[in-house]
Amino acid sequence: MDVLQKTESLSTALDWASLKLLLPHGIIAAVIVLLMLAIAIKRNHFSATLISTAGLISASVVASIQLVSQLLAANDAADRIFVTPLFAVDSMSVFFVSLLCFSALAIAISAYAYFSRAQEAKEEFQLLLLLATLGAITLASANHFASVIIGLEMLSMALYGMIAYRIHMTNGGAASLEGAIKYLVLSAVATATMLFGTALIYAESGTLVMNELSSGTASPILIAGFVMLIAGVAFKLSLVPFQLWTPDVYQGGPLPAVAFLATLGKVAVVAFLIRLLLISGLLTVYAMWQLIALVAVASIIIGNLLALRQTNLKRLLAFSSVAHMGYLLVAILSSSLSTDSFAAALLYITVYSLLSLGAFSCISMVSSSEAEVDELANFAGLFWRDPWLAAAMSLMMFGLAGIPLTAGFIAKFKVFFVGVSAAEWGLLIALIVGSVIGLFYYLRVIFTMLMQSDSEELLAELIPLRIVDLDSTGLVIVIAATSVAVLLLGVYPEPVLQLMDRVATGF
Amino acid sequence: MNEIPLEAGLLLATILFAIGLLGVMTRRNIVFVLMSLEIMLNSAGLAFVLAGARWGSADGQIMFLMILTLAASEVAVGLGLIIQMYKKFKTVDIDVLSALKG
Amino acid sequence: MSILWILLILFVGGVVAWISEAINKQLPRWLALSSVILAMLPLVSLMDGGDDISSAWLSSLNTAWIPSLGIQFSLAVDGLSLLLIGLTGFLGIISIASAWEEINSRVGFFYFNLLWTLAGVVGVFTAVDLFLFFFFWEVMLIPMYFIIAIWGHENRKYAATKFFLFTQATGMLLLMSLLGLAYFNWKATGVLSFAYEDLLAVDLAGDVERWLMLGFFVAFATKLPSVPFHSWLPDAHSQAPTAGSVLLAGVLLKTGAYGLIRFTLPLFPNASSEFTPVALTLAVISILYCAKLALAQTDLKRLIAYTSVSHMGFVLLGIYAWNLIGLQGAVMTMLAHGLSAAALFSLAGGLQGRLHTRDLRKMGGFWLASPKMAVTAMFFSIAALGMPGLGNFVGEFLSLLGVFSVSVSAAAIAALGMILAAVYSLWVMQAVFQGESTATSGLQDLNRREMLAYGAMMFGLLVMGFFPNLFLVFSDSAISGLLSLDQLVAVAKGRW
Amino acid sequence: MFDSLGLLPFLPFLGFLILFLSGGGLPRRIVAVVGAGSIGLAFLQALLLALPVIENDSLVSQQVIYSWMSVGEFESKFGLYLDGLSSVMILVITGVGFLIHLYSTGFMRDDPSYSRFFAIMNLFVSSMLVLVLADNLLLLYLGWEGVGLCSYLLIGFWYSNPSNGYAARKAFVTTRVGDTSMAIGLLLLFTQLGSLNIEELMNGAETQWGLGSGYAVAASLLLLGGAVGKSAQLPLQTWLPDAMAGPTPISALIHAATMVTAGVYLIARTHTLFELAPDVQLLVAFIGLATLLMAGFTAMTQRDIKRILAYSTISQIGYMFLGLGVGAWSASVFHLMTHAFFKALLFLAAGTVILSLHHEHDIFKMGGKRKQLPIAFASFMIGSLALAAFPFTSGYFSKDEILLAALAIEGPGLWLWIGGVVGAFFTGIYSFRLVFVVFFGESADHHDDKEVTGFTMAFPLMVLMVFALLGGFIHPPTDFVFSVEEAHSEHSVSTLIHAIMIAVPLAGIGVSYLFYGARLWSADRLLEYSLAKKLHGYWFSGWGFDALYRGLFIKPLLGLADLNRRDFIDSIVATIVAVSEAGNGLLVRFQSGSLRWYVLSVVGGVAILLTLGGLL
Repeated sequence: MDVLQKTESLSTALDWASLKLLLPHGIIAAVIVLLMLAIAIKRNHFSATLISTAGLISASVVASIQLVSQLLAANDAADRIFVTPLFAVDSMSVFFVSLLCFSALAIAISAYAYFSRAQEAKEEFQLLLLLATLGAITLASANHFASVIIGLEMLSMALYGMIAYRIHMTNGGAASLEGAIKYLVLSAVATATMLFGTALIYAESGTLVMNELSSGTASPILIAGFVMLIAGVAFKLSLVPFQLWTPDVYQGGPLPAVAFLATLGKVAVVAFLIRLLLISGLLTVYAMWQLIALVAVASIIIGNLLALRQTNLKRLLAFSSVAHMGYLLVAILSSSLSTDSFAAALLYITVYSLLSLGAFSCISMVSSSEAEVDELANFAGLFWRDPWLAAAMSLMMFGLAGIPLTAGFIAKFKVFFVGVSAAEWGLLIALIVGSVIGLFYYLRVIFTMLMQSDSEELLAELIPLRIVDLDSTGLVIVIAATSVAVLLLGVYPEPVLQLMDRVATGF
Repeated sequence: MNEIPLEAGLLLATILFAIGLLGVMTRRNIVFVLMSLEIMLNSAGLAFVLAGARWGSADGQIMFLMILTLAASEVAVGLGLIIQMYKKFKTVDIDVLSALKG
Repeated sequence: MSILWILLILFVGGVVAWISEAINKQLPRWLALSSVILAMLPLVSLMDGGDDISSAWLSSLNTAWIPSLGIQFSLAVDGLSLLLIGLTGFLGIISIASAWEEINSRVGFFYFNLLWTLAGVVGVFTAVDLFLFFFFWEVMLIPMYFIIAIWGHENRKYAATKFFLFTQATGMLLLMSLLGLAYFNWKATGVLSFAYEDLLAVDLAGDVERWLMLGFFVAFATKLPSVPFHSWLPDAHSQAPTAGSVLLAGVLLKTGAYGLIRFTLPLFPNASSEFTPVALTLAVISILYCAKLALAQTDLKRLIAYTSVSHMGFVLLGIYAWNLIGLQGAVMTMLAHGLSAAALFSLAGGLQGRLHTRDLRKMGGFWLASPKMAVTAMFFSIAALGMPGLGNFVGEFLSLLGVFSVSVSAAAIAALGMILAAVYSLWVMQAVFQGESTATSGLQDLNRREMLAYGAMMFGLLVMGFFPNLFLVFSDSAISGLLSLDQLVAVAKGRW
Repeated sequence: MFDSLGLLPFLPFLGFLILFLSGGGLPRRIVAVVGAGSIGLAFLQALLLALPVIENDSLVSQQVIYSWMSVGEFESKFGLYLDGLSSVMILVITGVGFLIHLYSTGFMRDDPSYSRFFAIMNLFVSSMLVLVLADNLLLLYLGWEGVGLCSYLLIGFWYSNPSNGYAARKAFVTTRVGDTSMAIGLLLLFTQLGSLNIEELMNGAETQWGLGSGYAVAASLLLLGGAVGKSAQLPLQTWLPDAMAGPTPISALIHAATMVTAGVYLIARTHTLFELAPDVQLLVAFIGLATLLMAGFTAMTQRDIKRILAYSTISQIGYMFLGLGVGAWSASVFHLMTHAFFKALLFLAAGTVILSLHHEHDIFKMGGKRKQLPIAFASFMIGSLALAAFPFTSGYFSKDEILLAALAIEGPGLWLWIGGVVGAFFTGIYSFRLVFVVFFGESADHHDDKEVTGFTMAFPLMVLMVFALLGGFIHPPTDFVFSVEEAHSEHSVSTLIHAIMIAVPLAGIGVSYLFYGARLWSADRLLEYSLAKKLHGYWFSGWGFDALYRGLFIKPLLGLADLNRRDFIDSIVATIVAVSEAGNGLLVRFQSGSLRWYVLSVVGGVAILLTLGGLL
């Protein structure tokens, strides 16, 4: 109970009212148990999915309601409730929880279509997904390093399983295994590094509670601790120089797992990072700022360059995620207008996960657990065979490239905006250079889909299109919903911008 | 009290961490890699215990317990994967896992 | 309101044209044609004074769009925009005409892209919120990218990507600059706004102004294009389908010039004024260097593309003359070049459609087989080389006249471009139409539809050449208004 | 209605429009009626307009049709202006023009592009009228370029032969060089004087610029550039001989009678400006002198009947320039007029010869044709006499005036005069060389070619013969325009001078007779001397200007074009792409797939960050 004693100044009472704030976590935890039982009783892919989606829907709805009430309650002053020292419930955590739940919901739905043709044990995927989601939302609302570790590891552990999920497939099983082992080993190294860093921080500052952290007196050990902690985070966000694992894991893992990794895996860590940086005031230490800026610039340039000639779509998206995390860091780094840059970062990560979800869903549309279609060449002429799918995919690519009419533009615009406001010209130049290189490969994807399919060699590589049947209805809905959201945000972003502003000021 | 200085303890932890790292980097047998990971995690645990001792708080020990659990589950999943790997590749040499690249 | 109608008709028309393909393959082109014509009708109401009496604009529209970023959906038309929208509409019709037979696959989608490009361009010409301007600026690229990438020629991937990358890369600089501008306005006034008229009032420190101006300039100079940002254009033009080339050369290039006139000069008067020698030098280099390059080309469309760059140099020249004559010359050159270049590209496209090559070395002696085409080509070549009596001359002469009082050497050297223009224009005529007729003598002459289109363009150039006042009167008030802005007057006083 | 100046250029333009829009669909007879008729009507109207001016040369009529372009303080009106000078010009243009059109109806009768021919001819006349009637320089420039365009189109009229196309382009581009200079002159004039109206300009120049002012020098030099180009004077003379590729009536109308004299007109029109810059004016004289001598030498060596005439045209315009240079404005215009008569006559006659001899151009393949081609022979005799300034023919009076005016100039006047007289000697030689070779001696071939003739072709020749003979008695009503006391009326000129000036051309004719008529002397024997041969070759090639320009401009330009065909700026872009791809290639190598390497990189990354964290 030492922990509690040290943080007595905070509202520590574990009463029902504050526990209610963790309702989304509770719902998902309960559903996990329920699902486990259900699977034990009778295996049924549909009902397993139904249970997990139902859980995720209710968690999302609850989180959204919480978000709305939080925003309505929080006018200007930060309104933060600590549920035990482990969790902080504030506008940001609620926002992230709802974002994570919605994303998980989308992935759960698309996973159903993906696994619908698999022969054996496909129900556990939903279980792992729920576990990982629980880890993610725990991480997003963590206020104590203990909960950070719990959240992070719950997320990672479940992801190992999800990535390795295709292990029994004759076609791609080895890749799945390779990806999982690589991720496991590297992730463990990163976790160890992070833990060691945390220990150093603890040794210097004497606290494990984030909102008590301060980097005011920067001793070498403290800085070393923070550097190691940030390195661990950078690994999870696959920032340069820790990006090497990303493409391999993306390529090896089954699509829903990769989509999860690319969205929730990033969003939750970003939530932690933002909380860490904003609370600890780490960015005011110029050395740290420079370090992170360096990482950001390197990620933008190197990530984009790596994707330049990539012909595997999943690897391409992996490299592009490296760059996008770099863009995100630009927003975080431009914190001279802190709420604004915070809002920009929130918007960016939201839009990024939206676009990633859309892109992976589009690939899922032509893939299944039996056969993944992820080579760019397979998409040749898609425009003429399945215009809607190709249009959705193009939309996502344009969005990732930051072209107007899509949400990607608004997000990038906002990043530019805070960058200009903070006069971070160097970062902006990197952002421009990176965007231009990025555009090149996104356009390549679009162009490939535009290719006229009348040449013989192309026809040979063509993939059979998935017929929109009962199994894939959910996936179609996900694609449609993300597309509409991307367009809507691109044309009329005002409500979302305001939401982000409110979340940011409420923090 | 005749305390061991914190710095010395941290140095030990760091050395352990480095040994673990070296193991992960150099061992080709994946079982040894997992063992090296254990060493790394434990070195972090040691550091936590030391730090907790500095502040006279139990937090460090709690964290150590958590790390133990974490390491255990990590190894559990890891071993599961190793079995699958052996089934597929008939080897536990980590270098066979380099099909995905570029 | 009428501006909104133009945009809406084009946007909706595009969608309708696309959908209509399912009903009938012929339908999209008719629908596209009628929407462009319909979209131009509101212009007529603007010609006599407009519907907005309260301001300097002929017509304007202003509603909140993204208030949290201070962004408004605000459109306005003055004489300059009016002329350029008119040009857009006219060339829109021409491009539909030139696509009539050339585009046979995915017809609906083609006309969708075409109309959306037009809509984007109209948006660019009318937006008076800088964010909105940037929005349209980018939006017009996407359909154009599709036009080149889908219906282009053999090397279309390279060309389309290059086109998109160039404009995007420099577009980012523009974005950065306009954000900087908004930021400094925000810092000074506490109001976040992207409105043109608010930003006009921003007082910038010298260095800041210089850098921001550069961002604007580079973006617009790329679109114009001017050396050294021109190299996307020959590829884009030569690979685009005819309608694409027509729109690119006729309309899209003009957005760059429009941007310079509407934004770069008034927003950054001091920096632009300092920049004048550089801009004039670039203009002169564009004129001569690209004329020289044109001489070396064997690809007909590439050649015309280089001549386009050369002619747009006169626009840049006129703009940086900083006086009414020069700017009016620039406007006139924009209009006239719009028609003449569009016609030349159209002809090149027509030749390619008939011969399946753009290689000059495989052409020759087509006069005998297709005299109408030859005479048409002769007309537009002559227009391009600056024959008095045709629009291009008026523009180029006024540009030179305007710039002469600023820089005698720039005007004098640029005038040498007129000699080179004669050299390449006539050389092309010789290579294609004169000389002994080659094996491909069965060249089909222009048909009635083509004659109508070319006839309209010839008529337009003649009217511009002989009655330039009909056009100049529209832009006169806009440009005089621009030049009488306080800050520009101050700068002008400083110059002389 | 017929007193409207605007109608004058409009009539031929209407003809052009009808012919152009009909697209060659009209029957030949109607084409001929429209083509020649419109010019005929224009001539009648020109007479109507010019007669009052001839009676009273101070009469000036003006008409502004509309404001062409106005931007701020710049305004150029579509305004026409008729005074003594332009009266002469319009009469020559429409008169000679009508005759040539009439001739062409016969000459071109077998050509498939009959309608196109007349369309462009009409357009030419229209442009030329605009040129001479324009009240401002910009409008003049419109006409100026218009005639250049028509000249281009007509030189390359037979487009299927690439060399014709080449000649046409050469003509256009070369004159364009001059035109550009002139355009810059316009810019200068407007910028300095605030107007392009010729009257205002001249007044402004007189009041604002002093004698010898730098602006006046620059402006007049720039205008001179235009004039030199259009009138084929040194150094831009090379295009005219090649321009003979066009149909012969074109050569007569455009490249002899009217367009090429536009430069003379321009200088005469802006003579105030040149008077303010005496150095430039003197330069005009020397250009004229050099050109007339150069062309005279060359004309003596040519074999092509049209090229001989072309060089003689260059030479005669040289005289006009000489006259302009010495301030004999009226004399120059007078010579312009007489030259129009006799040179048009010569060309048309040459056309008859060529047509009759099945497109034979080489004079040495003709011979003894005076019986076969009587009308051509008569025309050539009279034309050549006038050309050689045989006493009391038209050429005699005009050339006389110019030379006397030159003599009256202090300083270099004597030299100019001597040069002019030498030139006249050569004129005598080359003009009669042509006559003797073609019409006398033995027939080189034994064909019995009939003269192609007919009313339409013979009538213009007759009329022109009359004018070539008697045109010298017409006094152009230009005294008021130039407001000068005519210099030649002074009595100080001695009879010796007169005698020389009469004798020299006769001597030239005599020499020519000895060589080619009586064949007492032989040019071939002269050519056995190496020096003479070299000179001959040199002269024959027009003093090597073509080769010079080829080496000086065309080759470097082509070389330059070749040098950077692919645009090195584009290769910068390509370099950026290549660098990015190389970067990609390098970076991708790190993605080796080896887990141990990945761990190493994580460790390395942490180490780098720690080090950097420590350093920063």
